[in-house]
Amino acid sequence: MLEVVDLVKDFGGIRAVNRLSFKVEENELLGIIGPNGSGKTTTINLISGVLKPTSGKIIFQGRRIDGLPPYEIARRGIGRTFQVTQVFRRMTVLENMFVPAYASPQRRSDREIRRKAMEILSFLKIYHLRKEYARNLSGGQQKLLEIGRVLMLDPKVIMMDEPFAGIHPKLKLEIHGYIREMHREGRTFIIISHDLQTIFTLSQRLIVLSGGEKIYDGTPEGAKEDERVVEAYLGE
Amino acid sequence: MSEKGIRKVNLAALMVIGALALAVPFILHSYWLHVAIIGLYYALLASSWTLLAGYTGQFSFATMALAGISAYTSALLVIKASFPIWGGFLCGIAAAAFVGLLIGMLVLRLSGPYLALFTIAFSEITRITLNAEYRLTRGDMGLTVPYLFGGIENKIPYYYTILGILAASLTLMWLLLRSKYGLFFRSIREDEQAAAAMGVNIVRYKIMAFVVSSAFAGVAGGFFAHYVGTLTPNSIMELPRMGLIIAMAVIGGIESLAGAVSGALVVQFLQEYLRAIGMWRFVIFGLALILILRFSQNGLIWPLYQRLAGRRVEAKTEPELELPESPEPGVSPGGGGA
Amino acid sequence: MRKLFVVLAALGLGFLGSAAEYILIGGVAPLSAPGAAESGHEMKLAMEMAVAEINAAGGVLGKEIKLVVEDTRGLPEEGSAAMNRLADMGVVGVVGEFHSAVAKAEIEVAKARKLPFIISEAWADVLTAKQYKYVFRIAPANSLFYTKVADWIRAVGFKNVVAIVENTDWGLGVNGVLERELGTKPNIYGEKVKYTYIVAERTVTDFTPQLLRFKAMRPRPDLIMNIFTGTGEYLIVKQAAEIGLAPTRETAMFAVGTSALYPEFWETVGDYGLFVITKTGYHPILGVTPAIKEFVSKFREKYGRTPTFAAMEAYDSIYTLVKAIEMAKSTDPDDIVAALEKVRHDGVLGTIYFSTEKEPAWMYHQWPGAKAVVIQYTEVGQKYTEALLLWPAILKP
Amino acid sequence: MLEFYLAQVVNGLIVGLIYALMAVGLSLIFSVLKIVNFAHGDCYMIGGFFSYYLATLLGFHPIAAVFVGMLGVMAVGILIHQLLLKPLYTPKVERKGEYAILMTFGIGIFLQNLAMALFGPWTKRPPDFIPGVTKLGFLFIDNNRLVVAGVGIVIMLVLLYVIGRTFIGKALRAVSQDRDAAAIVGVNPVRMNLLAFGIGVGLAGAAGALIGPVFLISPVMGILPGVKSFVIIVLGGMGSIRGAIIASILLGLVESLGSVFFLDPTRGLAYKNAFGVLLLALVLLFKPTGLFGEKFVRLE
Repeated sequence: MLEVVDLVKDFGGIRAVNRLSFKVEENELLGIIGPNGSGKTTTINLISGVLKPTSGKIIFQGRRIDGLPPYEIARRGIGRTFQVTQVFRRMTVLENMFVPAYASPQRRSDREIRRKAMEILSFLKIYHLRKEYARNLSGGQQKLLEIGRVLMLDPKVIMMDEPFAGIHPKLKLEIHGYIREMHREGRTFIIISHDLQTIFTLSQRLIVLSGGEKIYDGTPEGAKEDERVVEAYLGE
Repeated sequence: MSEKGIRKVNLAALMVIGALALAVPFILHSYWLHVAIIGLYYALLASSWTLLAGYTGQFSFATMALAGISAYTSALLVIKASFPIWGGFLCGIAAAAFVGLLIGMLVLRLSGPYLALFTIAFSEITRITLNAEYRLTRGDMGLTVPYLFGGIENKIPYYYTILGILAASLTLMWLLLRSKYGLFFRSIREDEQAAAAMGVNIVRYKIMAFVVSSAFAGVAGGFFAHYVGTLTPNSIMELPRMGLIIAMAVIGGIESLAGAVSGALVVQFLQEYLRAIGMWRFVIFGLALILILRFSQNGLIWPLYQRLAGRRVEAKTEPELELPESPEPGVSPGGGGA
Repeated sequence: MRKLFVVLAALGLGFLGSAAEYILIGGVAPLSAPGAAESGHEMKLAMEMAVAEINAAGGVLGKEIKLVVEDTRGLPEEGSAAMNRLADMGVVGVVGEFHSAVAKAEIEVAKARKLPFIISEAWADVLTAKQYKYVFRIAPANSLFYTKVADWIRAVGFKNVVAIVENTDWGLGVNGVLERELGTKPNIYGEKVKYTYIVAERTVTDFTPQLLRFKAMRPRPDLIMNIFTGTGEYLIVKQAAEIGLAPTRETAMFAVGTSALYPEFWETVGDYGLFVITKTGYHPILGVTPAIKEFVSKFREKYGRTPTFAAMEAYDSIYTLVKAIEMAKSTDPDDIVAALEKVRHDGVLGTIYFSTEKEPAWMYHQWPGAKAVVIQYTEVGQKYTEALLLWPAILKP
Repeated sequence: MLEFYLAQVVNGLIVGLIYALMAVGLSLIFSVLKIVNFAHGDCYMIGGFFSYYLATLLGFHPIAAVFVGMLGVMAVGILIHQLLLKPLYTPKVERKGEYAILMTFGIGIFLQNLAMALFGPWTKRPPDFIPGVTKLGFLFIDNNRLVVAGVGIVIMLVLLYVIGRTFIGKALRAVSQDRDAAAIVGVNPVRMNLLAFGIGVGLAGAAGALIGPVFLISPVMGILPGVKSFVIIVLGGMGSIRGAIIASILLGLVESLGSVFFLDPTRGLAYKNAFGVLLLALVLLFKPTGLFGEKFVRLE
């Protein structure tokens, strides 16, 4: 479904991502881990179009998407969340939800959009906050709103950058549950995390990056025994 | 108070203000009518600036320069090419919108202080050029422009014209801002990166905001040219005048059209009313600007009204995107994903 | 809200209620930036002095005169607003103004609101050339005055004249007259006068590059016309002297702006002001009328500075207007205009009267009696009234 | 003709030095606080008035007045920072970028109008540093300009020494590169902001005070130099002090020579003030990192 081929990204003289290749199949739940500076967030930024790759290809549903602007990639069905929550602070929860829906090239009636927003907000249990300004929400609620907003895009692939960082354990569990559920509904996930424990239990497949290169690609269980992975983490 | 109640209060207030506005020529005479006309002209400029700065987050200092471009385009076409005034007026608006388009395209990569610096530079270049090319523009000697209604003996037609223009412009801006485009503008203001990640074509909508705002600045400029009758570059586009417009919008409330309009009218009337204290009134406005920014970043007049009207300030600084909750087929103005 | 408007309006028209007890006269002048506030203030002082004197002598038509001077800031729309404000207050006539662009907007209001308006110190030909019924002018028209300055330039025999011109109504107007006059007529030796000019923003503070260019010109210019007022005028004098360009044996410096007559001139340019040439509309050598002597000493006593041409014009404007009111025995604008067309007032500057000739166009309602005097400072700190007279020319109607 | 060009170059260099004093202050503020001080031109103006009144009313020696005036402007800067800019670094202020632009712009409006109301619109001339003209061969240079250049160079050298060699300089640079990291190693970023802002506007004040006898002072004297120092810091790369100095000299030369070599010489001077802003617009569009490729710093 999504394929990355020989992806390279240089910042000045520093190579952040080096000849990275991997494939994501439909309805997969892929985790990407790696020590600080291993190129995880850069990879997500490259796929979502925030950064342009120095070389290499990104193919989504049979078409190259590298070089497309971020909004175009979003419209094609790749949604993302950010490491530091980026909600539209001075807009209400509902308005946050409407932005992706109205930006989408699909024609949907206002009624449909509204119903869908309501559904998603109920699903995430923040329906009661729908008229609040996003900036008045707690950090955890903002995180949930961000997830809800991505869902409004109706994306085929959802990329999440550190969804579990710095949140209450209870909420962590909650988000964990939501991801599972959305995955069951057939969505594809790419999740970056520092939180090894959560990602090991959540993901079906794990990619480990170190120094911008892929050093492991396989089951989560296998990663724990892989020498290079252990070395990368211990060597830090 | 319920939302419906609020809407009633707002509607009532709007009707009272509308009735008052229509009655002004019967209450005020010549000079104060002139003050009112200029106040409405500033209100249009302040709201066009708010559309760009307050809603879309693009802090441009070029509003007055664009008004000036429109004013000079219209005036010169009427004088040198014998266009009818309405023809010059429309061309002026088109010119402002076109220059707005160019600026919008040029400044895509610039944000925050860079955009402010670029637009200051643009304004200065425009002003200096209009002064330097005095053979065409007559620079500071003043370009004599035909009046909209032949003369200025009777100011009432001018008053109703600018009132009508302002009402129409505000309605258009309001419709735009409460449609999906307004949603996109605000999402760009809040977080460009996130807006792009949500599928918003930020390039297109940023440019659109520049074009729309410039066009309205152009409307104001065109009216001004054919109202004052004598144009000089300094009387439209010197930097302190841009500062006045910004002060008006900030004092009124930078994030709403109503705030910008009320700020413009209040400051304009105070400016006339406090004439006796001379330069000190500008010192007071400067101080007010600083204090309001420091202690009430969302402005003074509009939030105050909102508090009086009984709704929480937070919930009203933005026009809400109202969509029908019932299954009846409703259309949101201008929206609908088309 | 409605109440508020009424209150505002009432306060704005505060003077109106008492119009019956005195006669209200309006003044317009630039009192703050970006206008030429120095001159504006001087005019205001002179107007106030005239009104105080007239009132002390019993006023006019048995009533006291009240003067309201409005700030026009050098901006046309402010001028037009000020005129309207004055009309609303119920003034019977208006005097003053310094900037031609502003006066141009003001005469439209004078025409629209039927306000007799005596322009004191705005020189553009167009102001009277429009031949509006209610508009009169004491200040000389540019063509009237600078033709005479051009005569002097030709009479001395200058050949290479360069000018630095401020891009304002006044600067460009002066430049236009000089270009026309010097371009079409030869100098005293029958040679063609080469006139070149450079236009600049009033905000420019460093003229050195252009002045250096003049210095490098071959043949070197023999006269620099410094067509600036205020800061710019002083800076050009200063910087031209600093680089050894003018005033020197090869090149003379003519500071055209009125600011060269102010005491600030010497405070600012110091020694560099020596041998600078300038012009004025008044010089004692032309005959110190008692009126002038009296005016100058009264003004000095009251305000501590020597009045210039602008002050005298403003002062005479008030007196002329009042005299016309007296003649008309009415404050009706049309009666006042009729009286102004016939008035002869022995003022500070001479006998003020207004031409009704329509050819040349700017002569209509123009006082044709203005004198153009070219003077040169021969001592540092010299008062302009003591400067050396270079070119007396008494203009005949 | 050579003499002519040389004279132009010398003039451009001196004017450039004056610009440099101002622009370096603006650049320092930007590099540490990450804001553009839109009131910079007005700080320059109050520097001019402070030293004018110190010299004329209190009888200070003109050069002493410059330094005392500079301290006065620093005090004003400290006041502005503590009352109006410090909240920028607390969560109390939302939309920091917007706040910084509008606030500094508002301060500028306030100061300019205050000066107009207090001092009147008149142009004033502070006393000469050293009256007269120095003749160097065929070159004529006003002594005041020589003093401006000399004092300007001294101030600049002291500044470069402080920033390059002292602990305070290191702390300032640390904050400008990474606030959080600097805080971790024990530098108080807010205090560094205060210091940078004080020094920055102080430099503008010194420039205004120095320029008094050369270009005269008035309440609106700051508008153009303000715009020009924006031009310079963009040319030199936002936040780069070295870049600001080079760009200042460059702008001085461009203006000096540009108004002479303009296509239509009768209008060269009319466009003089446009050259700089035109350069600014072009650089922002085509090389927003500035001519010397320093890092592009984003606000927030």
